[in-house]
Amino acid sequence: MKVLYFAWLRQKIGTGEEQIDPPDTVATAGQLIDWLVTRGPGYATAFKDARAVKIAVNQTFGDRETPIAANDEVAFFPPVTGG
Amino acid sequence: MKVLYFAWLRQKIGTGEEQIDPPDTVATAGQLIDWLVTRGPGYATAFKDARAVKIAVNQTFGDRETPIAANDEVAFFPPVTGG
Amino acid sequence: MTVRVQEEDFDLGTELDALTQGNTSIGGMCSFVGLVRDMNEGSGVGGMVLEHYPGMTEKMLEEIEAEAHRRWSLQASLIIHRYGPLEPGDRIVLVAAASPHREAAFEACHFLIDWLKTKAPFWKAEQLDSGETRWVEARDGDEQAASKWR
Amino acid sequence: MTVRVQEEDFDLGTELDALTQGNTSIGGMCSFVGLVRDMNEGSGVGGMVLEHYPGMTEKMLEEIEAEAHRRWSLQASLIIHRYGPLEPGDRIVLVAAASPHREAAFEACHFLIDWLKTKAPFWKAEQLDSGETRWVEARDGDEQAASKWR
Repeated sequence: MKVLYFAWLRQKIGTGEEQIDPPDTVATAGQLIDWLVTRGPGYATAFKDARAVKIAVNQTFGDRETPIAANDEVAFFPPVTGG
Repeated sequence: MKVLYFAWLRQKIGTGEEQIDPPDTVATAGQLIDWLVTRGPGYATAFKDARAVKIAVNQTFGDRETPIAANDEVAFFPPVTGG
Repeated sequence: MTVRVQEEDFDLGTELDALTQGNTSIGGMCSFVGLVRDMNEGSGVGGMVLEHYPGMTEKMLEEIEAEAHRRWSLQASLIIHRYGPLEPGDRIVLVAAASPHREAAFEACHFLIDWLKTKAPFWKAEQLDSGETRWVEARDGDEQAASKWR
Repeated sequence: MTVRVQEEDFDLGTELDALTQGNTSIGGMCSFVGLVRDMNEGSGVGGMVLEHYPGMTEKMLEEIEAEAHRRWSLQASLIIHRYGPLEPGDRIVLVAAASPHREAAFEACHFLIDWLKTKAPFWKAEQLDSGETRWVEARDGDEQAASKWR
């Protein structure tokens, strides 16, 4: 599974992109977050205010309930501020 | 008094600008119209649908009640269609 | 604040770039360009002549622009309106407003063209494909659009 | 319909002229340019870096543009958004919409920037005059502006 982090999530986690292989119990984006925060303090800080984190699965906006699978591209980022 | 006509008023009257000297009883723009229509069929046609005619006195929008004096510039024209 | 009434065409990029140039308080600029269409009210239009009231035109455009600056916090604004003979595809008018914030820029720009449409002394005579010349009639929709801003 | 995401600047005149060129059904074109301001939230801003999500950005901008064409009768539209390092006064974004009628052009253009502001994956990191780098926070006003179009 390809996971992407942008803006301050990227900075707090220390990488913008990683290839991960979560356990089979991780079936939704929310479950992925819950698993990621166990991986280290950077993740814990990045996802501390979970309401501030937006989720995209395969480049489409989703939420904590959105199902994810092994070949998906999952991205986490703050609310957007372009324009 | 300088009187200006634009668009189809100009065409119906046959001139865009004239210097006139109406009688002293003509004290408002509406009275000027009433006097002008006695001057010939072009004027009568131009002012037939009086509601369609806009009035400006010294380049400021007015109406039939707007007072006019000898040195004023009075203009008559259809509703504007620029832009 | 700039108002120009001219027969010749204008260059959109030059005008809009000049409007924001060197002013780093500007966060957004909204502009509107009106162009001659080849169709109006169901008739083919081969061209038009725009008549105006020299003197009063400039005065009204300046008043409209000043009113926009009273209503919104604008860093810059521009109105250019052409007159004389025009063909389909030709630019007729450019209005633009620049502000620290985008809502003010949008509203002021929209206001400029809505008020211009009902208050600036211009008249369009269309040359129809039928050979006829037709004075464009004022649209109720333009009055309604302008009255939004009362 | 055109969407471009690029690091380099764009020429406003070239882009807007190309949008209406040769299409004499267009009666009005509305455009909006967003620029980097030297102040934000009370702090002096010396520059910024715009980060984005390559792939999703283009996809979202194309969806936003397609939605505008579903809602309004448009002859042409354009979205250009830059990324990378930018300085005060630099152009960030251009959106434009052209239609036979001016109301559609205005509304569609306004819609494009309002939706882009809440749906396109861009993030601004401001370099403050204090030396600090600050991630710009999303504004409630932008959410409200976007929700007008729901």
